[in-house]
Amino acid sequence: VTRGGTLVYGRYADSLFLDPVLNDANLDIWILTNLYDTLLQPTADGKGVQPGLASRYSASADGKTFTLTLRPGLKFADGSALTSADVKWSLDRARKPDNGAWSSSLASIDSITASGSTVTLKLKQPDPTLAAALATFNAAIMPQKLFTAAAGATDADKAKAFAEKPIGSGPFVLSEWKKGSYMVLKRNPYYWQKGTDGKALPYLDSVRFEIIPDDNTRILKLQAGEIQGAEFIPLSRVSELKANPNVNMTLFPSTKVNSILMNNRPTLKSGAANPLSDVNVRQALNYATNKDALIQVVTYGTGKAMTSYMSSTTPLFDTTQKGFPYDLAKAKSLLAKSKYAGGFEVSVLATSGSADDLALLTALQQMWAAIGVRLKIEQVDAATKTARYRANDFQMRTAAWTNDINDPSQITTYYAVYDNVESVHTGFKSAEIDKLFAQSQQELSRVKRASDYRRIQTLYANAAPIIYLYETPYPVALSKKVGGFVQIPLGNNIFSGAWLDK
Amino acid sequence: MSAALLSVRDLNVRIPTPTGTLHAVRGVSFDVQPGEVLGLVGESGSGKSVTLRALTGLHRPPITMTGDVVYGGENLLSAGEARLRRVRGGQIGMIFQEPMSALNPVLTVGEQIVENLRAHRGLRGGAAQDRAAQLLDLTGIPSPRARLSDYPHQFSGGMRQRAMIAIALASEPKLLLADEPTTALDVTIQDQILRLLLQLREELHMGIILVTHDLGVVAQTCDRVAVMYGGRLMETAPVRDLFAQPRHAYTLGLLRSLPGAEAQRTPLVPIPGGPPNLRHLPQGCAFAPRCTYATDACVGAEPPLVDIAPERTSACVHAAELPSTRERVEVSA
Amino acid sequence: MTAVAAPATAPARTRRWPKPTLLIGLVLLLLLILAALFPAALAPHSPTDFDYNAILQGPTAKHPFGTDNFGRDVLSRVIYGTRVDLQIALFTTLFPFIFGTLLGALTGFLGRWADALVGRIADLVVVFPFLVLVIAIVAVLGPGLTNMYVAVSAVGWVSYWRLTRGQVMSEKKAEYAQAGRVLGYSPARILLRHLLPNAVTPAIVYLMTDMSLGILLGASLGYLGLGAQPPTPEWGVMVADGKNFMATAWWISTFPGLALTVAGVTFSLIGDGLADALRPRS
Amino acid sequence: MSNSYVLRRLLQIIPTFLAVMLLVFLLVRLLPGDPASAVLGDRATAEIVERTNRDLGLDKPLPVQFLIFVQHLLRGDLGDSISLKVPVLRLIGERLPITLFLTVYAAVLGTLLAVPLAVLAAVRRNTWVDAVIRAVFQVGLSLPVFYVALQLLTLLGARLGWFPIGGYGVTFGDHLYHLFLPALTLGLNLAAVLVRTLRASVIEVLTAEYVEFARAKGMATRVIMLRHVLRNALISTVTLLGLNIGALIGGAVITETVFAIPGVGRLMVDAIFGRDYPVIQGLTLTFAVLVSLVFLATDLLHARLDPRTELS
Amino acid sequence: MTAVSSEHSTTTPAPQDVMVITGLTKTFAAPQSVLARWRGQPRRVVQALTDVNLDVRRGETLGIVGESGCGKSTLARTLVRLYDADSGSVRYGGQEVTALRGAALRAYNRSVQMIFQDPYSSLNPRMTVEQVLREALTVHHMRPADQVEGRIAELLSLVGLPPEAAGRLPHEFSGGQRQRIGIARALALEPEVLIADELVSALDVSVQAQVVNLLLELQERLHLTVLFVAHDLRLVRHLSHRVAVMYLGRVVEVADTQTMFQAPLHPYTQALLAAAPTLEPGSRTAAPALSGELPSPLNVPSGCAFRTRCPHAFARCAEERPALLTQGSGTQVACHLYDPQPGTATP
Ligand SMILES: Nc1ncnc2c1ncn2[C@@H]1O[C@H](COP(=O)(O)OP(=O)(O)OP(=O)(O)O)[C@@H](O)[C@H]1O
Ligand SMILES: Nc1ncnc2c1ncn2[C@@H]1O[C@H](COP(=O)(O)OP(=O)(O)OP(=O)(O)O)[C@@H](O)[C@H]1O
Ligand SMILES: [Mg+2]
Ligand SMILES: [Mg+2]
Repeated sequence: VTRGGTLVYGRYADSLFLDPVLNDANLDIWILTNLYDTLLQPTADGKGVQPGLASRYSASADGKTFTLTLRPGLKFADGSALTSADVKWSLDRARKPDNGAWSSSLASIDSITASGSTVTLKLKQPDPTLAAALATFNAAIMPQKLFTAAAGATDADKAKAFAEKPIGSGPFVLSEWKKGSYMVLKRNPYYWQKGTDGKALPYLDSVRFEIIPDDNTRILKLQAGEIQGAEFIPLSRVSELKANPNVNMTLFPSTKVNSILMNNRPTLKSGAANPLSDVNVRQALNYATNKDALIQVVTYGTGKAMTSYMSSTTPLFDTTQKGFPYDLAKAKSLLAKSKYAGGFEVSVLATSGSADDLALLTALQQMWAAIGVRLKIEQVDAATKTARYRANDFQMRTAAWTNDINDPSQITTYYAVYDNVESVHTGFKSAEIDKLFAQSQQELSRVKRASDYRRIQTLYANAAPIIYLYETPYPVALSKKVGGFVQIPLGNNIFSGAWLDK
Repeated sequence: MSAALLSVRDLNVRIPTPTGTLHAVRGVSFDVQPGEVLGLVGESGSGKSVTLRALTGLHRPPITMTGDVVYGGENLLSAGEARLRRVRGGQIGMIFQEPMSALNPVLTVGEQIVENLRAHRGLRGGAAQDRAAQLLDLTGIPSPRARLSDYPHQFSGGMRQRAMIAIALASEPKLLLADEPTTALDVTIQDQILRLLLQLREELHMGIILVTHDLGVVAQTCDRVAVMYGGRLMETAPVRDLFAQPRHAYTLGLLRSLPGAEAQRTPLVPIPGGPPNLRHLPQGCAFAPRCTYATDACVGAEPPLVDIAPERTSACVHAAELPSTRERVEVSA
Repeated sequence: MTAVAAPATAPARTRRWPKPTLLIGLVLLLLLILAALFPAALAPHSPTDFDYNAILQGPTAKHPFGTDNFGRDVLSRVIYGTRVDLQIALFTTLFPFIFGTLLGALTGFLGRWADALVGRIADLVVVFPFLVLVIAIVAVLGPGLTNMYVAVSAVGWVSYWRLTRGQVMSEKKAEYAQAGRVLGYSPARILLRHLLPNAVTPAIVYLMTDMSLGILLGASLGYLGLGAQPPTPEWGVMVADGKNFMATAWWISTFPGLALTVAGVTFSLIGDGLADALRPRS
Repeated sequence: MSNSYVLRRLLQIIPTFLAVMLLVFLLVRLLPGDPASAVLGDRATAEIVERTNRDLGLDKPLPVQFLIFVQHLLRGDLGDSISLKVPVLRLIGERLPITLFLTVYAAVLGTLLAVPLAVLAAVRRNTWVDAVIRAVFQVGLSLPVFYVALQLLTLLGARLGWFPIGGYGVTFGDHLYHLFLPALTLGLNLAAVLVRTLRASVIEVLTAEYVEFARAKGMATRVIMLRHVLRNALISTVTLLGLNIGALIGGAVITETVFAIPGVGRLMVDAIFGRDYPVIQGLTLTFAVLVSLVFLATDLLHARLDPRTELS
Repeated sequence: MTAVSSEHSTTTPAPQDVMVITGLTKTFAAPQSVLARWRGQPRRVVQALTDVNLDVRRGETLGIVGESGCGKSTLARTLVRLYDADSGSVRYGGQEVTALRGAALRAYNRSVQMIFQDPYSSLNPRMTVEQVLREALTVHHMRPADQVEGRIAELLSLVGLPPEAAGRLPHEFSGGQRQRIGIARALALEPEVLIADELVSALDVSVQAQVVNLLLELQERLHLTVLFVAHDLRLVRHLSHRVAVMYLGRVVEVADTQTMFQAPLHPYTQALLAAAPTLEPGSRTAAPALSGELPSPLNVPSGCAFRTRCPHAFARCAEERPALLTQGSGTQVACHLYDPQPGTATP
């Protein structure tokens, strides 16, 4: 490895709000871990959890007490000590129910005590997801003193002030930020983790994010050597860039699943009867969907067919799931069983301006025409789409999901469990899944939990509340000089181990 | 007449247009003596302005000019552009009919005079300003120095015309070409401007070609007259002779068509028909189709402009048979 | 040496034939209209059918303009796009032209408060960022061509209003308009029968420019995802979709780009020609 | 006269400003979706969305919201961006200069390009020179901006490496260098429009009698072209330029996106898509004032160039 | 010498008067800045017509002359109601013209027609001669539909245009022919009074004579009353029975043509006649007829408007506006020189 240097990385959009607890979007989440470290960390493959600020952690036999031990001599980026008091304060802030959108991941914590380097969490009930939750961005440890010293009367005001110039314990610290234009992260000299050369990470002196919204421009800039990395390469350009000798086109495995959500309710918001309420119809559509072709056309061969509602990179993903192989005959016979043997018209909400949505839906139009289903594409802007989604005012919509936490529970509460968001607003409800899920949330045995999840995945597939499409990777183009950069399946960009050859 | 200031011989101007070439000036020849005011009269479209512009070679391609325009022993039509530029404005000044459109609306009157002084007199700065004010004063504009910084639109019509004359006179030209300088003006102002021109002619001993279609102006102002019709000269004569005894049927018709001493509210004697179409000129004399005296002799070859008396030329076959203007009272009574 | 050959001397007829520019423009327009009316007769393939075996193929005999990322025939899409783009050209300008011209004629004729009022509204429209309005309207009504027309119409009338108003104001000073009043003609007759026909020329000429602008706006909105909806083949959106393939499959965006240019040139030629042909002779 | 005119025009902006204020206030609230949903995305639950909207004061009745908005505005406070969580005024202060720089740069490039070519085309009218100039600009005018931008970027930026790809630099010199391609993109478009009118007015002026008079005065061709022809021909172009600069300020979105320039155009689009009410309102008002000022400046310039204008 | 103030003489119209104009005043507002209005500065006005008194007699040709901008056209246009007068009265056949509206106004316009100056802009360039005439005939239902065709032909021959002219557009005619079309259009309504504003000013002399002859002939045949506005004194002298001279919005002298040209009273009329070039070569007088220029109508001199250029001006001229008074010769003149009041210096 080589130490030093500045890595310039092209992002398609800038972060909005660099507070681990109060942020709203992946734009923040995916780079937060470079600024704020967590007690535990996700492993690079995204499947497990490894020590972070805490060098050790253990759960009691009844699973109701969780104990962590902090590394000695931890410091924040300004050189001040990181203490267990900071940990308690940070976790208390993160789990406060009306603080941000993510507090539920820490909902099982009843109380926190800190003494010396030990932090003890008392739980309301056993929680198999806690370790993963503590490795998630919202559980990042912040400097209590600096935060409370920030300008502003309320926590929200202080957060705004602090997030302008945040100090954390991550490998980097924000040194300059011109919103919408660029952001410079400097090496945190107090970072605890060591590199392969035995000296403290990170290797880089700094990382500079340039905001380049246009895909072509991002790629041109990389090719011209003005930047060394570019995220969100259009999948259509992947093969071209793979062939480029100066570019290291990398497809990082992700937890991203792309599907089409269907409204499962008998009538639509408009009062019209909804063919999609018939499970035969939903299955028929799934069988009529040629995933391989879609993967070719939409993802240019980079994708992988979905066989479960969760990605194959998610823990407890059931490898025996078959999904819906392309089978036109079966689709036709299923449709024949319904009231809509002759076909019907169905409308789908797409995000306007999304080339991928368009590619996907135009292809689906063709495929479903084979069973007499006429797909009407309704493009709306993202905000409208979200609003209509939330109001259950849609028949179908495109959707993608990435996990924020290394556990199947998050996607399951959204996709399969009715109570949270009506199963991603499909209106799908299965008493059995709800029961299995509740049980699995307190199940400490991994084997038992896995079997609960297998059953959930099977039940879900049978009901087919969504169209199973494909999983896609994170396409990142890097200069050949860049090494050690990873984007983990959760999406986080990890620059701590990245280096730049001279 | 070797002492002629300007001598024009067989001037032809051809204007190509999408519908065919327009032979707008056809073989025009005349002389201007120093200090003489030559009137050029004729109906609208007869080629007066085109002739005048050709004298300093102002027409640009694709318009072509042929013939000789001899000034100071040199044929201007074959002179180079640089030489012409020195003659134009320097030796031969020019003023136009519409002072409002001939003055650049966005430059002050002073700037437009100084521009000329710089190009032809090499005057700059204060000296140029002084001279410019002097010129405005000469043309009778009150408080000239203050008026230098006015724009043309701030002047009245008469003052604009004076300003234009001042510009043309800036370099004290030997010859002034005036294209209907008073047509747009009221009679009282016209009177003032014409007096000004005559006075300047005296002072600067300048020759003037005065284009007009007002025969009254001709009678009052000119020494000699050239009558144009259909791109040709019809007749030239000293002004008194012309009004006393026109020697071309067209001139006669023109004079007769004017209301004059005859009884009030009696019909006038118009020239029948309208001006000729220069694209389709009739055979022979261009005026023949409208002429009451026309005979077969008129429609053959085009009659040339010939000397018919000392200082008089005419292109009329019937020059000798025409009645005098005095007879017209009896004719119409 | 004269740069242009003099045209053969034609007999002087008062009837004026359209200049070659107008003729070429009209011929091109005719071709475009034919393509718009009978795309099926001209296009070798369906504009929407995928061919997974012929994705991103360069121009060949079978696909003279190549294929796109779905294996659709670019030539066929360009031909079918004619209908959509001519429709855009027409519908983005039709209402502004009619409304703006009539309103301009009316307020130019009436003057006073009516003119002042519309003038204020026009000011408002002009200082209001166009894009905000378009995006807002499209967001409220949903994207798609129809709503784009609504948005453009809300703004586009101002140019026509201004042009026609100015023209009517100067025309109404002309003596023939005054004569109409003295002859006891009704104001409506003077306005509609005398002033409007003489005042509408600049608006008609601008209409041609505006049509190209309309198509371009469609393309820009397509870039932002607010224009024509798939699988509708529309040139601007095709260019936008093809931009990711410019390095590897230039034909996807180049041919629709060419079509845009041809349309632009057509309208421009007609505009220039009309400006000349509609000028009253004197 | 001229001073009172300026004052009056400035006063006239006020009612326009008020109307724009009300219009944009209502318009943003007509947009489907709410800021909270837009900012929080699909994942947020109903309670969180409701809570956020309450925090933003969006649960209050519209007239109350409007009053609060106006109150804040009178204090010079445009509110905080909902998604970026910084004061709108600061955002505008940061980004507007970039857009203005780009706009002025484009106008300068466009004019520098248009004027000589238009004059050339007019002088050589109906020759092949004229035809080529007109044809080239016509093609430029027929192609979408993003296409022209990408082509310039690919050719002059990536292929030839003459100009950087995107960004806008730090120093003034940097700006000139970095913003050359985007300014050229916009400038080409502008030039295409200008060439058309300027060519026509040069042709018209060339046949004006005062040009003939200048020739009769024996002025040199250069003097005639510059002092008499161009100056008069530009008068009609100035108004057009003003109108177009107004449009440019609001229309730089696509250029800013392609060239990764953090200007207000991009901000505006993001704000609309993100239902960031305060940003949309603040920007719209800023645009309205700016465009009004540009129009005023245009009229004043027009009056300077043409002494005949009566400002009233 | 019975000097009767015109105000009194016109209250009871003489039987031969078709039109009696009393105290007609018309102003135009000059542009003014808002600030000036706030400051309460008076609006600047162009004084186009000031207290004009004139009567037009049946069957006569009344010439109206004066320098450019003196209000000739404004008077003509106010008479046909193209402009609304500020004050004063125009009586026509017992009707108050300035108060007419709607159908009554249209009926009035039918009997009082106007012909315009500019042969180029006075015809709609997009309408054929036939359309122009047909429109005038049908709008006013001058003839039943089946006779319109015949009437058009009649009108064309009346003004000396060939029948085939009907289908042509204005640009296919010469200036003189266009003026004939304008005349035909006015005659279509069979008016009693014809107001000709600079009818032949734009035409060449040889063509002028043709149109003048036409006018004379039509007047004879149709018993028209003609208001002939012009600045060509020779033409006015030839055509008019009486002449009115205007200066800066006022009528300064009205007289029989003979009287006017032989014995002009008003100093302005005298100057005007002297300045007009005669056809006698070398007859130019030594001194200019008039020096200085017309004052701005925005800023009309007090008292007598002409006093700033008048060689005879004296104190009273600046103080008091001279009234139009009838002199013994029958000439009406507005000049203190002819007003027998104490303290008057006679010329
Ligand atoms: N640039 C031109 N192109 C085409 N025809 C022209 C041009 N200049 C003049 N002509 C034509 O040449 C003829 C003579 O024009 P010219 O201007 O010399 O007439 P004129 O005697 O000065 O008339 P006026 O009294 O109206 O000024 C006219 O028929 C006119 O239409
Ligand atoms: N519509 C108008 N608005 C403002 N001022 C006007 C208008 N019409 C005429 N005037 C002004 O009124 C005065 C009289 O004008 P008018 O046209 O009646 O003069 P005129 O005697 O007909 O002159 P000319 O001989 O030039 O036709 C002039 O100063 C003129 O500028
Ligand atoms: Mg002429
Ligand atoms: Mg007049």
